[in-house]
Amino acid sequence: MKSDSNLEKVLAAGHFAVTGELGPPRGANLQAIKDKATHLKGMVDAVNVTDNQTAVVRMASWAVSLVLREMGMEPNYQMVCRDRNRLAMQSDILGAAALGINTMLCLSGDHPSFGDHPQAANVHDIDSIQQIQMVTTMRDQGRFQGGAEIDTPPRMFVGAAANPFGDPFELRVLRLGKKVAAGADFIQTQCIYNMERFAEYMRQAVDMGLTEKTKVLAGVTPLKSAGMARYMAKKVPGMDVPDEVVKRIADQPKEKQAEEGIKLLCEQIEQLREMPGVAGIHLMAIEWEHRVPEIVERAGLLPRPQV
Amino acid sequence: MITAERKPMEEIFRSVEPFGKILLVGCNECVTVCHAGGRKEVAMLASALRMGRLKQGAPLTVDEMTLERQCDPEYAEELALVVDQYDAVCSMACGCGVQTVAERYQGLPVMPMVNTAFMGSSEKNGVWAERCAGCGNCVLGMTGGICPIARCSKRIFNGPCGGSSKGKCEISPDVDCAWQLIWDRLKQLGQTELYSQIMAPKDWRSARDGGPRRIVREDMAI
Amino acid sequence: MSDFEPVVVVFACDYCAYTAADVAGRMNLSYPTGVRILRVPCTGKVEPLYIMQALQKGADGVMVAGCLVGDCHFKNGNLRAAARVKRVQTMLDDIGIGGERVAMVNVSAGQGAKFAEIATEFSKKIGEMGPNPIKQGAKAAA
Amino acid sequence: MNQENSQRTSNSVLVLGGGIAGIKASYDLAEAGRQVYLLEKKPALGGFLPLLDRQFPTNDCNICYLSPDADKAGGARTVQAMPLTKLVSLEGQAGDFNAKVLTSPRFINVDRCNACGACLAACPQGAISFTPGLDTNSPTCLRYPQATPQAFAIDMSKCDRCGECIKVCAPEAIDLDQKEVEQSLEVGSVVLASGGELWDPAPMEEWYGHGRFPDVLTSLEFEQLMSAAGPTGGKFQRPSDGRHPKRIGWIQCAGSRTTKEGGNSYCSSICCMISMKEAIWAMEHFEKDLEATVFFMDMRPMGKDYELYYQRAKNELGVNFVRCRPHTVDYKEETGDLRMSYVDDHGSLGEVDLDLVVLGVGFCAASDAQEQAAVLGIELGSHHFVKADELAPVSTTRPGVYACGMALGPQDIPGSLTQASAAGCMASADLAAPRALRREDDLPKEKDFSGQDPRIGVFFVDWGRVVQEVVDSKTVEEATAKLDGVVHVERLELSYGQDGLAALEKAIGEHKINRVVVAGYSPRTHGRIFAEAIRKAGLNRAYLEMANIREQDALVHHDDPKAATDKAVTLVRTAVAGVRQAKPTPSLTLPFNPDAVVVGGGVAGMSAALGLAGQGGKVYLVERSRELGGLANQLARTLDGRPVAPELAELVEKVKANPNIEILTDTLVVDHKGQVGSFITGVQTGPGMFYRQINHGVTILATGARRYEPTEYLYGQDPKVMTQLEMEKLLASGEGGDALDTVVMIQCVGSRNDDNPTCGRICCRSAVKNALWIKEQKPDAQVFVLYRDMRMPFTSEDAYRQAREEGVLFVRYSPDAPPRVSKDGDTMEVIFKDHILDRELSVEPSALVLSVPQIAADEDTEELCEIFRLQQGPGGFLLEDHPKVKPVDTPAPGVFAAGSVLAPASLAEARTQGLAAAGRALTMVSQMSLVLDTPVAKVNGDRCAACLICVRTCPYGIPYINADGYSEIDPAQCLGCGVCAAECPAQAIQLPGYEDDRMLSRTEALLEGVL
Repeated sequence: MKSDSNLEKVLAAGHFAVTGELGPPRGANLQAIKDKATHLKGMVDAVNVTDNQTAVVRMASWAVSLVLREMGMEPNYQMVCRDRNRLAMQSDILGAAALGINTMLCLSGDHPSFGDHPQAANVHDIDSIQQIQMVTTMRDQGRFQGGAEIDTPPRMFVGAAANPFGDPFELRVLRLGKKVAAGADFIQTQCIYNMERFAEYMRQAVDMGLTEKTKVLAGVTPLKSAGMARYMAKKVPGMDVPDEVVKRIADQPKEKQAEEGIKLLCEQIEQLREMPGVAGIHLMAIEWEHRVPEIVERAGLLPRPQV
Repeated sequence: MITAERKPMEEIFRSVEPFGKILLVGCNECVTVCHAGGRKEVAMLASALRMGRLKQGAPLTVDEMTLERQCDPEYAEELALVVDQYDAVCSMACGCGVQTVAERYQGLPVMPMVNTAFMGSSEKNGVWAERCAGCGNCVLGMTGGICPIARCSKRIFNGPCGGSSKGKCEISPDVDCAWQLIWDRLKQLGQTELYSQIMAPKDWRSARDGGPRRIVREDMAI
Repeated sequence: MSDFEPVVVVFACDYCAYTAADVAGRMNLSYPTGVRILRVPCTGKVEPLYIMQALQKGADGVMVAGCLVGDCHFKNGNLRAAARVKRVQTMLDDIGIGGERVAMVNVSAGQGAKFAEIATEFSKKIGEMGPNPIKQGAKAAA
Repeated sequence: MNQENSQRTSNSVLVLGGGIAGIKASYDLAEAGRQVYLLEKKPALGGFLPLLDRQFPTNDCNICYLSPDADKAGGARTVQAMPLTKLVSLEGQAGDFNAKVLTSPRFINVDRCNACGACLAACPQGAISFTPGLDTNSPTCLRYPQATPQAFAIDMSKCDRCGECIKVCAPEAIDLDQKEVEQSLEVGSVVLASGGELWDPAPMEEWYGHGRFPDVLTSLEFEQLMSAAGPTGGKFQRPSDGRHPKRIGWIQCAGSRTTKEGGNSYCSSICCMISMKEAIWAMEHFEKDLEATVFFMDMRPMGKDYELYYQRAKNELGVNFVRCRPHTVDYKEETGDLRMSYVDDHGSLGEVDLDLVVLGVGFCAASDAQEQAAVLGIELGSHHFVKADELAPVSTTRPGVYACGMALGPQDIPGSLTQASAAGCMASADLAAPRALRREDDLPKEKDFSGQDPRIGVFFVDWGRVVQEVVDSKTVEEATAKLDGVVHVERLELSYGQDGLAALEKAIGEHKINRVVVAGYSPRTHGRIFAEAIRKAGLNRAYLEMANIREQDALVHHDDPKAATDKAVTLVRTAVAGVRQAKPTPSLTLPFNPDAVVVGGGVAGMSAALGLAGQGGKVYLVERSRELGGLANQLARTLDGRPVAPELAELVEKVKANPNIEILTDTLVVDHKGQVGSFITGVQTGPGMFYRQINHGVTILATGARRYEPTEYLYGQDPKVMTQLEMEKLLASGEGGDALDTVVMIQCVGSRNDDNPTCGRICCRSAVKNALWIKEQKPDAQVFVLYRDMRMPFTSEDAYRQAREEGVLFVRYSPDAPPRVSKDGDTMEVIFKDHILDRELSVEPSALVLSVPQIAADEDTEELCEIFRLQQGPGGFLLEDHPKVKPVDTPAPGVFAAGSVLAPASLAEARTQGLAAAGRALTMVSQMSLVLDTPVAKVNGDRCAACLICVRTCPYGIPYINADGYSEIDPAQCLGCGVCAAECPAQAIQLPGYEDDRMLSRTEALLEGVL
């Protein structure tokens, strides 16, 4: 084992992993975190804690991760390259590791122009692939990025994100390969609605032997309404929502659309479990944490394994 | 070339408010080429200043002059004969020119009239775009001749990020995704193998992060 | 303001607008006497500076008059002129003179009546806007 | 060149007709140093063009292209425009004619009339109104705003001599007692360009209702309805009730292609394009949702790339096209609609309600054509048009008399202009060798005023009553005298007649004047005259500035004399301020090599070479193959059945025998450099490909096209399948035999499709020609022609009718269901759909003939374009300078083009274009030197930042960064628009006359006292 990560253990034991997601509050409100987290407890193997998501200031992801840790859950500590240079990144990683955070996710981060501080300097000292390399070097070789030795290296289970539908499409698997080569232990993907295209992506990844070196968790998000489906289809860059998916939700009366969304999601999970190379799912139920137990239950993913 | 844009008129009026007579100085190099501070722009701004101040009932005398290159002290020297007559020098050169003039005429306020923008090239008449960040360590040979630092919004060395959509950057559909361009060019060059190598973290010392930079040619600087 | 007679400088291109102004004369039409025409080979020759200088020297309004869109004798000089007029308008707004004191208009060589009509309308509009504000300032300063 | 004439001593040409063709011929000839008498029956030059609002394909208003020509033709020293004048007799022979001409009284003195329009307003008949367009014949009439000469005329038949006009005429120009004047002119040749007439729909009122229903208009009337200068002032209203039309129908072939009484049997060739243009213009500018429908039998967009215009109208712009035979137009009282009935493609009756009906009327010969022919002693051909033939397309039956434009048959503008240049070229050949034209020779040397202070003379011209009534001359003159630099103020009482100009010249000398302001007329109309006058007095032409106190002051401010007087002072002050800073524009003199290179030895190239030979220098005729003749070598006969070979051989012989032509066969052009007047062209010649350079002044490109090699319909796989050319060869051999039993011809093979969207233009005529020939050889042969539109212009329509009468079956197919050809063993079967029977027919042909187009010789033309820096247009053909007004010029000065390198061309077209290109080239080669004195942009190299902005913004791509690293603008090419100067961020470019400091001075003077 590279770390004490629960996620690493679940995956190593060959279970179909389930991860969830929690967005930190825009304030110093501890209770809000705990309320949200309660819904996820026992339902998922690890919970992603976002880092100033969409470039909007929120409570530090390491702090929220620590709260989850104390609640007996496994946080997946997200860190973006946008806000910190390599000094800050490494010191935060050391602190997080020392306080029992075992799993982290390396990301580029959304551009500040999307967020609430578009005036902010855009750091990007290193990029996400260099970040993966930096953390795995710290862990495996006990060295900082600058070359100096580390007294007690951080034992992190290191993940990375992948968008199977971004452009150019032909680079998507190649870039996944670069992340794997950089040392990513697991991959969480962007939300998937176009199952056919994702299957093609996975087929290529399997052919290249990438799934032997890393574990791919397929990202899924329930569609709460036809409006949300349309928004995702049209407005979110790099998102592929096929017309028939939008139609399927939109064809339902308004009050039944959410139910249809969950039904669709369960069918997707069913397919993903059968898909070669898929090691689990990453369930992003944004502002719908309270429905997670129901979804996980209906998808037949309970109980979560104790390893 | 270095590109620049004239400052907003409101800011310009504020900056010349204390003065009654100014020398407006253009530069016949980059800012001429990018239509920000050549003879014609000097004449335009001079006219606008005269009119604006006359309207306020506080006439401003504006004399015009354009130097060959404001960032060379010898050219800046050309102002020496006349500069005493003025309350201030207003420069339409880039930041380099403004500083060269300010350095030479220590006792006189030297006000910038343009915002220096970036190093770029002209895409077509009237359109300039950033091309170089002056990072001090060129990687264009690895990236198909397209700079990931100057042209990727996140200056990613191993791109594209997940925000690349239909060849455009996530920040705006008007901005090309640099990594799409790099990839297209690498394919054209038959150099896709360059992409599979992970590019190492950049040593930013050669850029501004290493402190102000100078180039000294010992053989010339005698 | 009723006794205010605005002075409008017209930069008129040789091929169309200047000829249209001649035709207006030959048709015995009339427009305000404050309309004063300067001839240019093409409105593509009208520099933003010319417009600024006219206003700086006291014109209350400036009209750049070229050929109909698509009919410029020199291909697209009138389109360039229109774009420059926009730029000058922005600058005039910025310095408090008012961008609306400048206009780009298009007439063909035979449209004498249209020229007279445009010149009259524009002059009327400037009349309603009042004198070039630098005149007031110049008085105050003097 | 048609006859060996020893009496080539005359330098004068008589041109009959002041429409565009006549103007073009005159202007070309004048530029080539010839004296021209330009006769026009009407009071002003112009013809039809000024009545058209817009011209396709650019849908531009091209009047500004014409009016400078008309202006120049009217004003050039060597063109004497003679309005209201007709030819009475023509004696003598080519090279030595005596022409008697009769000028009718205008009753208005042109030298005095200033076209103010006062007479028009005063004429009490009430019928007098100046509505350009629909009403072109009011008693006093200026036919269009930019008319040349700029003077009214009085129609005595409508005048009752009340004298009101005399009272109001300030310049005292009206003279009701003017008499007609007869003159005798010695000329060497005659160009007949007297035009045609619009067909009058009156005889067919019964069907079309024109004349009965006010909302049935002819195409020209509709054009005027849309014109901003027209009767409705550009408002889109139908005549009867002012209703805004939403449904307009164009009826094609109104009075054309008909054997009905009162109609014409031929095709008028240009009406399809006129209607389409009108429909598009109406949709784009008046009514987006206009239901525009064109009712037609065959659409015949016949000119270069017109097919593309048609496709765009149909597929992109939504013009409806209904193939039918229009029947009658009726009026429905209750709705006010016009109801049009027609018989459609399937033979059934259709009806449609419309707001407005436009008749696509044709053109016919002038009503006095026979009378004129008798005077000229020439024969007329069919339908009273001038008789000409395939290989002598602009010659008449009388040597020395040539024809062009609608006198020869309905023509579009480029066709007319091409013929005009060709006729000009032919007419010139009957004259004495052109004498070198050096306009500066007879002028005194320009005085050098450098270092001298301005001494400005201000001349008030024609303080006529119109001006004097408004402007107080004394005030203006006194104020002027006080201006800085003004040394002399004088009143020139006599208009701009010769006496006035002499006084001006005298004053310049006496008062040592070095700058001149002329106050009075517009520089637009009189600038050139006064510029020449001061030049005669030894001043550079740039030392003149005009104050327009007539059109832009007195005439528009007649109700406010005080303000008008003040404004006159201001305008003169402004002109003085401007002229004070005037700098001389040096005229640039470039030596001109009169030799020419003609590339391509086909009909077009040979025609061009012959046109030039003997009129300039030497002609080098470069042909890549071993033989002259080009594509015409493959033709056996013409549509009217005459053999081609003998006439072609005669042409080749003439070329070979001409001592001024050097023929270079087996020769390729490999490089080309220099500029007009001093080109150097490199060729490789002979079997050894020996390289040599030719120095010459002009170039004509006539490299031709190639034939499309079909891949369709089993061509090359079955000997029964052949092209029209191969059929022609078979017919010529007389050994057609059984192959002629059942012949099926398929049109539009390799054209009007996705790969080649252009129309082959001449393949329909080839098919009809061969069909008739087959019937001639074997009257019982069955001949089917499967076509999409039969495009048979002018009298070829008669051949088409003849073919139908002789039993040739024409069956239309639509491109989505083309004929199918299959083969089983030796049996071949063609299956096609008959639209009228509405069923499929099957024929077993003994020969299957494919009508394939001439297509651009793609690689060759591409290479040619690269060498000569020219562009290719749609389909790969060479792009001309302007498709409408410069059809044989290219954008490169001194380089002309002719024949099928421009577009598929018939023999007559190739011959005409070759001569036209020669005619255009003659305007240059007759000059020993090229003198340029128009203001052109000048670069100050010290200031230039080499920013490329001028390079990018010049509309003609003329500036470049030279070896010294700054912008350079070739004065021989610059047209002086000033865009580069306006854009130059370093103020390094100045346009003489409009320099920054001069513009500022004018602005200051114009606004003096305002602030």
